[in-house]
Amino acid sequence: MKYDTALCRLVEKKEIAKGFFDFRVQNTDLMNNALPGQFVHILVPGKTLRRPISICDVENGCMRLVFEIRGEGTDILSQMKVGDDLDILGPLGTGFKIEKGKKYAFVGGGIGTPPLLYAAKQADTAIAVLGFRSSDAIILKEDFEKACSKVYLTTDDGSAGHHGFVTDPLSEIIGEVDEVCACGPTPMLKAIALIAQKNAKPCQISMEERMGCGVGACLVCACKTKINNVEGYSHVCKAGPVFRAEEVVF
Amino acid sequence: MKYDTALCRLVEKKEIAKGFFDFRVQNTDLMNNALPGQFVHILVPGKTLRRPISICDVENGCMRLVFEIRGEGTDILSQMKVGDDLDILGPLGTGFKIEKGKKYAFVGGGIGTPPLLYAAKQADTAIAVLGFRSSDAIILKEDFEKACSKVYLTTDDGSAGHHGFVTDPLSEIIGEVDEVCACGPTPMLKAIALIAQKNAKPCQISMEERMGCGVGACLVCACKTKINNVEGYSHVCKAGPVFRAEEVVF
Amino acid sequence: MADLRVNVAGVKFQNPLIAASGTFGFGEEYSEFYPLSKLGGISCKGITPKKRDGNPPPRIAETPSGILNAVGLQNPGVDYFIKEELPRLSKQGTVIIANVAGNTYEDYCEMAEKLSNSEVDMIELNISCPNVKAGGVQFGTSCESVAAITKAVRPYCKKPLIVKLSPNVTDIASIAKSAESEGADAVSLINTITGMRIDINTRRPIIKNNTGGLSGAAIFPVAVRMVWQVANAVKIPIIGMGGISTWKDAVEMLIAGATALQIGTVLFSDPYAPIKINDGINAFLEKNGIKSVSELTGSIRIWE
Amino acid sequence: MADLRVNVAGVKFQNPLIAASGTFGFGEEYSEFYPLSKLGGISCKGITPKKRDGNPPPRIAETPSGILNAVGLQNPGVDYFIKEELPRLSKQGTVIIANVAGNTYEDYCEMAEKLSNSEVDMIELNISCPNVKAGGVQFGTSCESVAAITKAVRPYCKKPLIVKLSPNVTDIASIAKSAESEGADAVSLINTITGMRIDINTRRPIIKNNTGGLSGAAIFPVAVRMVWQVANAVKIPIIGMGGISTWKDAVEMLIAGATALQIGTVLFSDPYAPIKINDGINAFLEKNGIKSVSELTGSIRIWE
Ligand SMILES: Cc1cc2nc3c(=O)[nH]c(=O)nc-3n(C[C@H](O)[C@H](O)[C@H](O)COP(=O)(O)OP(=O)(O)OC[C@H]3O[C@@H](n4cnc5c(N)ncnc54)[C@H](O)[C@@H]3O)c2cc1C
Ligand SMILES: Cc1cc2nc3c(=O)[nH]c(=O)nc-3n(C[C@H](O)[C@H](O)[C@H](O)COP(=O)(O)OP(=O)(O)OC[C@H]3O[C@@H](n4cnc5c(N)ncnc54)[C@H](O)[C@@H]3O)c2cc1C
Ligand SMILES: Cc1cc2nc3c(=O)[nH]c(=O)nc-3n(C[C@H](O)[C@H](O)[C@H](O)COP(=O)(O)O)c2cc1C
Ligand SMILES: Cc1cc2nc3c(=O)[nH]c(=O)nc-3n(C[C@H](O)[C@H](O)[C@H](O)COP(=O)(O)O)c2cc1C
Ligand code: FES
Ligand code: FES
Repeated sequence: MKYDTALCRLVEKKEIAKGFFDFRVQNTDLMNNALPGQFVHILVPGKTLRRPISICDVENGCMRLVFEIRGEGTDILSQMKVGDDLDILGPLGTGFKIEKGKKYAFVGGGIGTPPLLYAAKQADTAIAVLGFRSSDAIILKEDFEKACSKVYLTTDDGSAGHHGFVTDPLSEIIGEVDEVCACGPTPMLKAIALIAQKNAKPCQISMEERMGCGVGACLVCACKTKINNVEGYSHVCKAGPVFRAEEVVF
Repeated sequence: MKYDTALCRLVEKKEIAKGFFDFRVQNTDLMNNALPGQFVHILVPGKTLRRPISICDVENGCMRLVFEIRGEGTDILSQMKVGDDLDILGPLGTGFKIEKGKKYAFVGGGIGTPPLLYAAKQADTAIAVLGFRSSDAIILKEDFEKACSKVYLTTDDGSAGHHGFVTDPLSEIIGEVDEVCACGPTPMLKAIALIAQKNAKPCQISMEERMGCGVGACLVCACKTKINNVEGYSHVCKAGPVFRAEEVVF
Repeated sequence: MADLRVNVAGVKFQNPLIAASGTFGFGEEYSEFYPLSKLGGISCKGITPKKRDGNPPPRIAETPSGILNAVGLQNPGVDYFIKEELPRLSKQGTVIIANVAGNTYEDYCEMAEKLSNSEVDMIELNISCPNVKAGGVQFGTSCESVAAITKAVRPYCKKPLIVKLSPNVTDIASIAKSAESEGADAVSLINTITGMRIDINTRRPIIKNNTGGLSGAAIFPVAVRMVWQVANAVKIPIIGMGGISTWKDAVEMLIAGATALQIGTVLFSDPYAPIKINDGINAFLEKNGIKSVSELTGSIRIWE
Repeated sequence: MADLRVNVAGVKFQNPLIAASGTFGFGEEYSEFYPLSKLGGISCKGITPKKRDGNPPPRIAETPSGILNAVGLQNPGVDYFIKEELPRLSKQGTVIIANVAGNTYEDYCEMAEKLSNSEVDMIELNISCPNVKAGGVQFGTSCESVAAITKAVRPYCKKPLIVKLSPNVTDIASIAKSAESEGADAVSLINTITGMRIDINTRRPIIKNNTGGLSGAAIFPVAVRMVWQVANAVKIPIIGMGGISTWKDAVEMLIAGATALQIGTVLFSDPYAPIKINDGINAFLEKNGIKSVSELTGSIRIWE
């Protein structure tokens, strides 16, 4: 099976920054297929819709999910206890294509950084550019430092790393890399796509949209795209979440 | 205040027969006012309506609530853990009037027995007649034995005590008592009311009806009554749950 | 502290939270929890010209995020209300709305006349009660009948007149317009949506009336949509209700177009809901530097 | 094992559980979970004469026990459906229902004609889609328009014809009668109830279409009531839907008057819901010594 539902035991839980949680869940069957940039769809008790969360990493027999409390669903999720079972549907979607021998820049903004970690670990050469609101919202820095040859850090308020946006370091290093992979807020993705385009580098970006089924059947997770010169809506849950930057109509 | 909402800590929980739970919750403010035959209205997580449960006893600084799993709400309630807080509204309603110097028969059927315990403990002289489906559904027998001078036990299937209904022992002892207090399924209450009437003994019965507010405002918990010769609907949550038997129109 | 006062058809409410008709009785039971002056107002249990016993039980059933009810307008009658309940109620320091329901035009007119000479602050025409056989919702489901009943009552009604609309209709905006055109001072919406639950073991409807009215959080998105549609259609103020459970819901309903709000079903799970919702609205206003709650009304920015 | 087979307008379903239109696409994605032959049938995503892109996102929002959606009939068009999807679908061993929506009478007639010459087993007229500007629900909200569209399509439709009804109406029973009188072989109900949610911070509707259709458990009691009302009004079979989430809900809907069922929103939380619901119905029938699921249909015992 490509994907399925399964109960996954929550075996480790950490609050890695205020409001940011790092879950490790166990289920070998689901994980064995997981590719970087794919996501899982988590049933939240009391909610009609599942919540999409990216696969941050697969490591030591555990799948790692890192999320921020954004509303009721993620709030309930954050209250789950070690030993509880999460009803997970996955792995879903089309992730990052990481090719052998290439040098990648992984550019992440805030809660957009988690899906890049598993991808960075699979790249032969990886540089990370991570941007956060401020020093107290920094997540996964050490993990990226292990997976990448270099990590650039920026904060919007200058409280850590470079004062400014991820686009600043990216512009400097773009010449060195073969391809860019990015995830974060839409305006950031748009800016990154532009830099990549100007420098004639391929760029993959991970998009977000509200979801229903998560598997491509209900057509609610539409994202405007232009593929082979045809404008239309593609589905973030199946054709995405990762698209080639030039395919996305911002 | 007559009643209020409060968080009550669940301090002890036992399954006293299959599907029957015995909860002890702590909240001195609510309990201090509680009278026998009154009930509390419990918020069940995820449910719109509270669930009415009789006050079974007030003892050692705890309120005792004994209930059976009957549907989704009581099922969720039965999964609460010691240390959890229950959102309780109470004490509510009009309970049993227990007068000094009188001899009472407390007649309970199945899950109708709990509200009689606290009342029996307040009576100067008490005899209990308790009826259950079968031996494995017997609850509170020891408690009534402590509170009453005599306990008659019946089961529908004869697997314990007298084989038959509570009306059999009641008919035998009705001559000895001054008054009857009863709680249980409606057909049973009807039969008991008839016996009491024939023997010219006053009889108080505790009625059940689906509830909304629990305090007398919404008028959903209607029970047909004839009071001062006027037929109409009285409210189980405020005028009841305990009515004088002759007031209830079965 | 932001300014929570609102004005509906010239009547001043100290805050937008009104207890919904039928869920709050005549206020006595809830005054055990807090002084009724904490509320913007109370829409009293629906009254009829004469005492009514209401429907046989069961009158309530639970549904996902909601309830069905079919009380059937049990009430002591308009004269009893004016004589026995109103004197106490009108001293509570909150706006008192009489909610009236009848079988005939004359019923409505008679009550409007009597109440116009009483201490009530406003009169709410309940032409949308789905749980009684004659009258009730029948008056509320076509533009013609709504116009006719509003027109009939208007001359007898010296108090600000609210027409309470049924959601069980194809086009609630046109119905609201009909009420407005015949002189309603405000509309309130929504009443309950007709629903049914069946006990699968007995195959009997759970509610003895067979059907009941759905209220509670389940209907909130329908209520928001209808308030928005009506706000686009009429100039008179709207009292919005239907499933409001949190302060966020309250803010959402105001943004959709409501000037004041009623809350009902949420009281059953939390009697303190009106207090908490008012506190929440106030905090939201303060956080966003909004001076008065009335600035929220109709401030929706629709997508073109 | 009880007999779960049902017959709707001469079409045999191996069990009463049909995937609801728009929630199951053309079945491909869910065939990853189980063979589609486990289903009684599939009502395919609504199709139009030409390819449609649908509405801009966001297209979905959550509500208490429900969701709002406004996909806006994104689909590849009827020809693509017949050529590219149907050959695979018709080999799955389950009943295939084509769900069609148009802007004009001609649209509906053209599709009915094309599909009549295809492998589909039934055609479901979607005259109740609330999320498109022209056509859609407009055809479904008055007796006259429902009669007219049914009458127009009937001569072109050689397959059993299902008319899918909108709940956004005052009197759904009369509308069902209109469809029946012009030759509908079955009715299906309910489509979604129009609703709205607003982001209180941006004051924008969450759904880009401003309003969306409410589905899921929240609407279940309304759906049961409407199925019951329609069952009292027509003789043709009813496909009941709207918020069915558990086998108990399914049994309840059958008792209310449905011959077969569609389930949609519940699939989003549990893709295996149809299997579990069928198992639950079977266990219920066995426990109660009922031989066939069709004995449940309309077996409600109303209170007089
Ligand atoms: C493919 C994908 C991968 C994601 N990966 C991560 C991740 O690894 N870590 C993380 O913290 N967040 C991630 N998100 C965002 C996350 O799904 C939302 O923050 C979450 O759904 C919010 O739910 P809520 O109930 O807390 O918020 P609410 O606002 O209460 O949610 C209401 C509804 O809107 C949906 N919704 C709200 N915000 C978003 C959003 N940004 N994207 C999609 N749906 C949304 C919810 O799923 C729900 O259906 C991802 C989103 C997508 C689409
Ligand atoms: C005054 C009073 C005192 C009670 N005391 C006790 C007690 O001490 N122990 C005990 O086990 N049970 C008691 N009951 C019955 C108990 O309230 C119901 O068993 C319980 O509400 C069922 O809820 P549920 O969600 O499990 O069932 P569901 O059937 O899923 O409930 C659906 C709805 O119906 C209501 N309902 C269902 N059955 C009853 C019923 N018999 N009476 C009232 N409402 C009902 C529920 O409260 C809920 O609103 C009492 C009832 C009343 C009215
Ligand atoms: C138990 C109950 C009784 C009601 N009685 C009346 C009534 O007498 N008159 C009336 O206009 N509305 C009545 N309603 C409808 C409410 O006033 C309100 O319109 C509806 O419940 C929706 O709001 P809510 O979801 O906040 O409860 C009643 C509702 C309930 C739940
Ligand atoms: C995402 C989504 C898309 C839908 N698309 C269609 C459609 O194309 N045609 C149609 O007739 N109904 C459509 N519907 C309505 C469903 O078929 C069904 O009538 C409704 O959702 C109620 O059932 P439920 O509560 O089980 O989902 C759609 C519903 C959803 C949730
Ligand atoms: S969420 Fe259903 S198609 Fe993407
Ligand atoms: S439950 Fe509201 S009056 Fe009794």
